[in-house]
Amino acid sequence: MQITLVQGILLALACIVIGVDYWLEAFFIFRPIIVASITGLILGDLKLGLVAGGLTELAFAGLTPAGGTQPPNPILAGVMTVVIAHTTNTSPALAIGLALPFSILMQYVILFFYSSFSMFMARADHYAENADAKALTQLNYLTTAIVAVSYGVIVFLSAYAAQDLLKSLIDILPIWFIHGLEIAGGILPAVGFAMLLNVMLKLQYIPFFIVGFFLITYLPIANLLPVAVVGLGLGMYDYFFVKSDDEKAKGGVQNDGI
Amino acid sequence: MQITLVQGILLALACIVIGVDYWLEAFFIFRPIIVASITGLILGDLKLGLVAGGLTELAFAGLTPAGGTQPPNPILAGVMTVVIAHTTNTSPALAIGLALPFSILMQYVILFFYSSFSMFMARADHYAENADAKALTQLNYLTTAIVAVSYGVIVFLSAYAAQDLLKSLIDILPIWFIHGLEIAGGILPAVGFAMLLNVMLKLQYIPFFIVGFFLITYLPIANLLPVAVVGLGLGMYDYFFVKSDDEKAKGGVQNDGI
Amino acid sequence: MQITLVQGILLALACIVIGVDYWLEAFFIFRPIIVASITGLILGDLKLGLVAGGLTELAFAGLTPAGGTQPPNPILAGVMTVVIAHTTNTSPALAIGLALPFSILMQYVILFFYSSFSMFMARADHYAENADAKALTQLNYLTTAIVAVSYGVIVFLSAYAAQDLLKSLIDILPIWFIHGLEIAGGILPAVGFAMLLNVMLKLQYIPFFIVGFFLITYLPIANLLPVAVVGLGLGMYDYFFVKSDDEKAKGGVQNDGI
Amino acid sequence: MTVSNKVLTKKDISDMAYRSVFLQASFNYERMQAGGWTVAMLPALEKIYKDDKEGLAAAMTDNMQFINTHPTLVPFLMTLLLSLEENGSDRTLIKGIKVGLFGPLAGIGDAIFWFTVLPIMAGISSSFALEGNVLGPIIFFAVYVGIFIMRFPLARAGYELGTTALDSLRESSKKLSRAATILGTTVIGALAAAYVHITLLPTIELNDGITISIQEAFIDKIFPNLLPLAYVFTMFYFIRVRKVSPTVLILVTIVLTIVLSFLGIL
Amino acid sequence: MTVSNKVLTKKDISDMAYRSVFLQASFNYERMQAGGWTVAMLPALEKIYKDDKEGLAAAMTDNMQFINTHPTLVPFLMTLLLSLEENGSDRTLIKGIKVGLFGPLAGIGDAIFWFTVLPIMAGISSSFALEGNVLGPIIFFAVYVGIFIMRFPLARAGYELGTTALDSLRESSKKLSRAATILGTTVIGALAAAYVHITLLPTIELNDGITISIQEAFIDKIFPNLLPLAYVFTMFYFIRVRKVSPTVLILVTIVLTIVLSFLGIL
Amino acid sequence: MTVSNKVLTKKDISDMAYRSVFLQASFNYERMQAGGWTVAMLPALEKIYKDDKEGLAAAMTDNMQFINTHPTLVPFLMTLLLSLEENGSDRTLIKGIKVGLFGPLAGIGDAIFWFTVLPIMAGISSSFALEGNVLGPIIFFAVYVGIFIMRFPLARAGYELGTTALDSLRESSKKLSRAATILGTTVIGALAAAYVHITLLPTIELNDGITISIQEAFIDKIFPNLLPLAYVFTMFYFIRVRKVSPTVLILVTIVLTIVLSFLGIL
Ligand SMILES: OC[C@H]1O[C@H](O)[C@@H](O)[C@@H](O)[C@@H]1O
Ligand SMILES: OC[C@H]1O[C@H](O)[C@@H](O)[C@@H](O)[C@@H]1O
Ligand SMILES: OC[C@H]1O[C@H](O)[C@@H](O)[C@@H](O)[C@@H]1O
Repeated sequence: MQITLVQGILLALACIVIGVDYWLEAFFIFRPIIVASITGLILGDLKLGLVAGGLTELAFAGLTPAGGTQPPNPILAGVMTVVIAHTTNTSPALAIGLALPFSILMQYVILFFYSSFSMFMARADHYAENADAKALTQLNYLTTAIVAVSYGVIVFLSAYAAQDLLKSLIDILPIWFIHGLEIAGGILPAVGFAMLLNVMLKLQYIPFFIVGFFLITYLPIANLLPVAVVGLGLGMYDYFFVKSDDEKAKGGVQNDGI
Repeated sequence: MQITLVQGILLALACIVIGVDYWLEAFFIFRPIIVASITGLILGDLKLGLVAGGLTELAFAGLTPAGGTQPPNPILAGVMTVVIAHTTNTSPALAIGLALPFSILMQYVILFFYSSFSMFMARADHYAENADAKALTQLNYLTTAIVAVSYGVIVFLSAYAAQDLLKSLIDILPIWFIHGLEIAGGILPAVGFAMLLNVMLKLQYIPFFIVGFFLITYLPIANLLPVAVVGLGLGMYDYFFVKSDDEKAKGGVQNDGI
Repeated sequence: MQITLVQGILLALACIVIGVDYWLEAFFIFRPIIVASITGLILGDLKLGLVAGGLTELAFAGLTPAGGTQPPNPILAGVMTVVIAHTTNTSPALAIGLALPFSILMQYVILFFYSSFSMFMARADHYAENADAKALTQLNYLTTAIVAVSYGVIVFLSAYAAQDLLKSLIDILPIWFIHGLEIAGGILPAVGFAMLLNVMLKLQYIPFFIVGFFLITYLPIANLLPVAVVGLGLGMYDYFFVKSDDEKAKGGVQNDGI
Repeated sequence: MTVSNKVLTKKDISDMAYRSVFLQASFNYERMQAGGWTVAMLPALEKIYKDDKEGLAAAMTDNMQFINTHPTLVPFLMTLLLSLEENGSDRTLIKGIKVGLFGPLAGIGDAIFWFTVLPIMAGISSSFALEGNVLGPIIFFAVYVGIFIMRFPLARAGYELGTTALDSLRESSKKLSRAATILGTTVIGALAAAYVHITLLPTIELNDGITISIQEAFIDKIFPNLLPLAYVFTMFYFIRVRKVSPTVLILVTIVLTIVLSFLGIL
Repeated sequence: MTVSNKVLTKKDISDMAYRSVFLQASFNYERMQAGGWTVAMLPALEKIYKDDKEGLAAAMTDNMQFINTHPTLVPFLMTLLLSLEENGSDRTLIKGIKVGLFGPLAGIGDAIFWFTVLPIMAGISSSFALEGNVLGPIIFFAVYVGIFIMRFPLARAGYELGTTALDSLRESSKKLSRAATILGTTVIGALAAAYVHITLLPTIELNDGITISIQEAFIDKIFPNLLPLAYVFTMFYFIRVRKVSPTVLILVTIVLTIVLSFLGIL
Repeated sequence: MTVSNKVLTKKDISDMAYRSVFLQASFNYERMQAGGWTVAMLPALEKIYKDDKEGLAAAMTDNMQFINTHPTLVPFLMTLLLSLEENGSDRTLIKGIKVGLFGPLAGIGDAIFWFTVLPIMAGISSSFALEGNVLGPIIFFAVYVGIFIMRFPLARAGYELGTTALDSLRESSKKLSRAATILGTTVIGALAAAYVHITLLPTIELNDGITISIQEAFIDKIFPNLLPLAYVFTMFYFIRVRKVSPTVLILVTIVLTIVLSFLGIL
């Protein structure tokens, strides 16, 4: 199916709001589960949006911007998975893989902003020295607006303008490629989790990783909430019963009290 | 079926002994599992006594007098569950609910003793100052005898004298009420466990609560013994490996040795 | 089936090598899983060797020479289980029990060496005082050679020379005896594990024993690797988070820092 | 003080195990177990103080002070203090040790016997009794006879420890008490999951005619035993924070259940 | 310094919760959140420093220093510092506290919100969404609205704590941060097992015509979820040790999967 | 002392890994591994002491002292001491370090290799072998070749560590030893449950004609694997407390099993 001009504009407008939400990390409507549902709504196929949202959300599990890193963009992933599935009539599982280039493109745009906005800092310092509150505030509006506009433009181009190109591209994809992409969806979260580990993991926390891994592997636990309860218990135990002394954490060679 | 005068007297006598056992917490024959079985034996229906004892014991799990609190009385619960099921031909599960008023009545009698026996303490002090060993001993016999007699009287009245009244009462109970009572039996232990928690739970022990809860929820464990083994293991670990320093327990802000 | 002279000699030669490996604890080809397989190969029935090796390995689990103790000899157990099953056409499970006397015989031979080789130590001291490197080295070759030769002789006698005797012995064994022996195979490892515990267990490590025991008892874990992962996690936790202070380990009555 | 050393025989110590059963004979909210405690101690005290009436009076007065500890473990404390009395220890020391130890002993005993042994035995013996098997009450009784018999070695242990390991006792009783609390809390967590049964009946009808159970499709998916857990902690909240009497909560629970069952929710 | 005490009203503090949303408005690699942070603080700072332009300039300059912390928790830090500004605390102290706390707060917040809450909510809401149930995104959104609302009590807590418990805060923020890391790591361990799916297809044909699956006969026997675990740690190795960009790893993973699937291995 | 610095080449250190295999060549109850240990060290010692015959004699005499440690880990200790010899360290220091480390190394090695790796490999390889699959012994052998090869990096590590981190080594070897014991004990707990099989055959006939199995109705209900656990600890009791020889226990177990099986109990 085609995406109409109105739908294209609606998607762009929605993504301006959602893009700002991602930029500020406020209400988390930037996660694929929400983005895809909204996209589905706009394209008149909510059910597709929901299913695509669920799949994309899982494939993007662990891909977070924590620590100032930038993962492939969840908004473009959410929008384009639905758009591609809708326009080319492919399964959402496959569409995730095909939406990825857009997601990575937007990731690099944000990374470009992260770098180039540094330029504004000298000016911001200047305003601060002069206690010029208004100018400083406007500077922040400006940066946010730049982000907002770029989301609008890129989403409009990707979802509306590029659709015919996309269709002809997908027509020539062989079956085995499609099947491979679907399987990739189940493996991709590994990268996200490796990123999380990269932020969190020191050697001494491996025991807790093992606990979580075993709970899911060997118990009939249907979701992660019970694991979080156990993790909370372990954290509480650590807080109340275990020494926090820095020497201890490093391996406790020194004796305390000395 | 009717309860004969002889049976009424036997029940009263048995409960005098059992009541003293509860008062002194000696042999734990006051728990419903024993009381109900003995009642069944006296009424000539041991099987009913056993089943009622099992059900009542579970419903009263956690209802303990630890710390000087008084829960609904387990003896009256055990006796009256069997008596009601026997005389009115209702199921034991239902009879537990109907026996509860008697159990609560006796609870208040004991609470009354707990309060009023305080009066004897001035006299006891007096005996102590005069090293009057004999008088002090007799005072303790007296209080125990008061408790014993009241068990005898109340059990006789409840089980023998009130039986016709009870029967006519139960005849007018609607089905939904009965069904509700049966379900209540499965929820009631929650109150007992909340009482246990009230005695034991500080924030820092929640991790261990979680362990016990998860063991039963997710493993095919048929009874609590294996959980107690795990609890023992955790306790031993704490004893041997974890610092007992008071500062630590509070959250360990201070460094030790300073 | 008969064991030919050539096979007997091959077995003896193989066990000279394997015996030295056991004496030096180098490549662990002395474990029944290897010994029995090699024996099977020599007797032309590899499949029997494999199955017997698997069974004997499990029955000998935990029977280790750690700490200088000597368990029933794993080499003779491996060889003779296959030999007996092969020559008398009995099941390997039964043959384990019948091979045990040979295994125990060899155990005592080694124990004899452990004691009698002490005699050489005075001479070794003498060489050391004179810095006579060569003599000391040759002394060690000698002891090793004694061990090697005795393996060769004992295996040849047990496997080749004694086979007719063995056959007639097994012919007269009653069924119930055979069945009992088979069941014993499943209980025997208990002795080995008790030996391991004897080396390792102090009161304070019981919690970890409980963990391992529960993992296998209640979770669908098919082998011990996952348990070792958990044990590793627990060990790491201990290493990184728990005080190693000696006072602590003993039960922590003293306050530290004082 | 005219206190003679070592007047208590082995039999006197065993007798303490019996007499410890008096502990709660005059239980009341002012002194709790003080009356029964003193009566249990009397014969031994009389033997120690013989003709020293003043000494006995002082000892009895001290013993009549507030005390509340665990009955099964109390022989240990009784003979420990007796060994101090026998050695003519200072009254203040004796009092101090009594006051310092009865609390931890109560904690240890309650955690082990009330919160762990009792529910375990309740569970095991009930599962027999519910099948009409008389083994249920028999096993239960046998275990508690065994527990009663523990009073004898405890009495001996207290007497022997008395004069020696006093300092380490306080520290290790604290540690033991924490360990026992850990044991007890673990069991209570299991109790909440094992013995409280709440199942929601309502179902939702989907457009396509399939009905799904709220209990199975939502609650069990997120967290089995969530409702029992929630209810236990609701009750806990009312007891701990709102100071509502458990008896009231029992009645409220029954009424609530009947209403919800009438409405088809439970 | 002409700083007046207690100029901030309750409303000013609530407003901080709203304004904290600016935090990342000019995020960049040089100062990270410094620009948005300062803008969020501005109205309160202006109120505190009123006509003291120099004071305000000094405060603004300090605020423009590098900062990177967790957005949801930031109101706590903002009002904590405001209470110090209001009390005319030494600039060095204020800076020191800011620098000392933003890191631990980031650790705590990331562990709780990014690494624990998000995957849990992703899992629960996806399981609904995959059935076409609109509850999925609705639940997800509702939880995050709830999390946003947490900013208000956090703002209040920071302001109240400000002047009192400063010393204990550093120590306990370290402890909290470790506890949060433990929580997060536990969840990540579960994530690896729950959300990464790798199954080998090849089978081995035995002599007797029976075929056995390598996945079931070998891998699942030794350790279920072994392959997901191994792949997560392979990725981890490339990110941590070889410093490969995650985006490259994503592309490599896709290409590899397609090839292996083409070869009949996956 | 005429000891020259740095005479050992990389090859000398690798050779130690090979020669370490001599360790138990003259094992006996008086000196345990002393003889083989010394022989393994000889070439390196000769190189270090060259013409200093007295020095060599002193070193050899020291080396002939009692030692008992874990063979797989011993190269680490050997080269560590060699690096001290090479640096002309004091003989008392060298002896002290040897005596201080061989025990912990034995503990660590036994826990890891005898108590953890061996039963795991036994389990995995047996499960293949029992199906007649030759992979069983092959995997087993491959792993132990790998373990043997570990001697080389261990030899290198010992030599490099030698001169540097001596103090931290003692402390951390204690900690490592405890961690290894924890690992080992966990595995032994699992072993008891996994490899000991005791099932009671008797059944009870109820009045109504139904027969129930004692194993299923009682033992498995209370605690699965209770009998294996009990038997392991009975054996443990006889070994530890009654000092009965394991060989006797093996024979008793066999006789007992045959009798009980004859009686229809097992
Ligand atoms: O890691 C701290 C912090 O880093 C970045 O600023 C953002 O990704 C935040 O979400 C995160 O909390
Ligand atoms: O809590 C201490 C103590 O309190 C009361 O006296 C009784 O319920 C005892 O059973 C209990 O042990
Ligand atoms: O226990 C230390 C040590 O003792 C003996 O020498 C051998 O059994 C070794 O395998 C073991 O490592």
